[in-house]
Amino acid sequence: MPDHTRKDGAKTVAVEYFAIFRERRGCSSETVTTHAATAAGLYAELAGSYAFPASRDHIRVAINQEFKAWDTVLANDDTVVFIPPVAGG
Amino acid sequence: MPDHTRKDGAKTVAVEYFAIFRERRGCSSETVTTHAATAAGLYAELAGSYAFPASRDHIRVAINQEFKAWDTVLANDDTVVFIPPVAGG
Amino acid sequence: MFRLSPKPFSIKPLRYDFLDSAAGAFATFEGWVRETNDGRAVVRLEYEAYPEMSVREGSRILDETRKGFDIIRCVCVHRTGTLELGDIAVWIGVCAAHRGPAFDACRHIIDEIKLLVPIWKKEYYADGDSGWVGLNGLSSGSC
Amino acid sequence: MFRLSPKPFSIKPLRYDFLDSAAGAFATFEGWVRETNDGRAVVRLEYEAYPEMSVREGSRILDETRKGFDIIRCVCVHRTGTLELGDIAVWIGVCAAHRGPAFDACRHIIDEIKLLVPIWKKEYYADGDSGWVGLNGLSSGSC
Repeated sequence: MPDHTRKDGAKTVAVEYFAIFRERRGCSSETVTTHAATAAGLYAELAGSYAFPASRDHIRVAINQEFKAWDTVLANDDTVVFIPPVAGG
Repeated sequence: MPDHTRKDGAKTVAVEYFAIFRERRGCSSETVTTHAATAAGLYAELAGSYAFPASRDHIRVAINQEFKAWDTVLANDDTVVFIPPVAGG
Repeated sequence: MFRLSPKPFSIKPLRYDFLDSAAGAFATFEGWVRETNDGRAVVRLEYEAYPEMSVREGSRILDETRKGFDIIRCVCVHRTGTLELGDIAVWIGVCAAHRGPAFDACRHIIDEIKLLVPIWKKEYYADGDSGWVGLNGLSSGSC
Repeated sequence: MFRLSPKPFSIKPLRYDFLDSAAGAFATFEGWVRETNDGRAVVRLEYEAYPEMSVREGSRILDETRKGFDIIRCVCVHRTGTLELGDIAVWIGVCAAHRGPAFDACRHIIDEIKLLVPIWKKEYYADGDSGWVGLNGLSSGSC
């Protein structure tokens, strides 16, 4: 696979929004170019721009459809989804 | 209620037969006049006449549609049913 | 409600008994006729009940379950007569506000029925033999 | 098999997946839309799923349940979209040779789904208010 990492260290990731995040962001998905190293960094970046919950306490993150730790390092072309408390069933 | 206990101490009870008892007795119910004092005595009496299991170990008795102890004293007009191991469900 | 059914029964109408806007959880259990029991090939079976006492004991079990568990409703239907492979022998449904009591009550009911309701099962085997279930030790000691 | 259903679904066809002559026990669980949650009157709700990941997580839960319990088959269907009072939100079916594993597996599946499958529920209340379930602490700290 070609390396899309940009010369300036920024990465491009897809962010998909569901439920409360979709409502607060006002869209379902976007492509984000970020300097954040980790999922936590990306969250902080976006939470600064939009009305996301300030605390990540009850929120999980999925990268490429798998639950991951918040300190997971982002790779170019990752798909990132913030997972608020699930309530299926 | 009139007392149907006979002068000679014999009682008349209805015995209903199900499953293996029905098969071995060759009928579904009969009226039995017995001198047996208890359900256990009645069982012993009938087991002597028909091919009932010799041991009562896994058999229960119901009198008037309720599980009872084998040493329950029979009353006139009782309905007695021997209950082999149940296998519903 | 506990009832015996001498014929195959539909499940769909049974569901209407459970419609209740406070019910959030619905647990069911069905017993089906299996092809083998204790390693022997079964071709069909017969359930025989002591009808009055089965309904009495079954209803008592359901009443006590309703009192002992935080549920809204529970129903059980048990077949009698001849059943083929795959037929439904027993159906139990329980609805409750929450799933824990629904599961617990459903399991309690089938456990109690297997212990206390006077229903007997005769299995007919592929080899032509047949026998009443639970009587292994008995037949030898008798006739 | 785990699947999402954007429309109400029939249960009867789901049963055909379980026909197996070795199956003697069939346990099901259904989650229904209740009229109240945490004491508030609910008039309808919406389930929103992260579809690909829901199917992936749901399928993983079913696979692991099949490996961890002595069962034959298990299936789950979860609704998405708008649901009214009494509608089926989730259906789970498990068949096994014996009832113990059927009950245990069924309960395990619903517990795991509630924990791990990315599906969210927005409740619409009789007073006109609405909110995402499980986010009580969150909304205040944000905007």
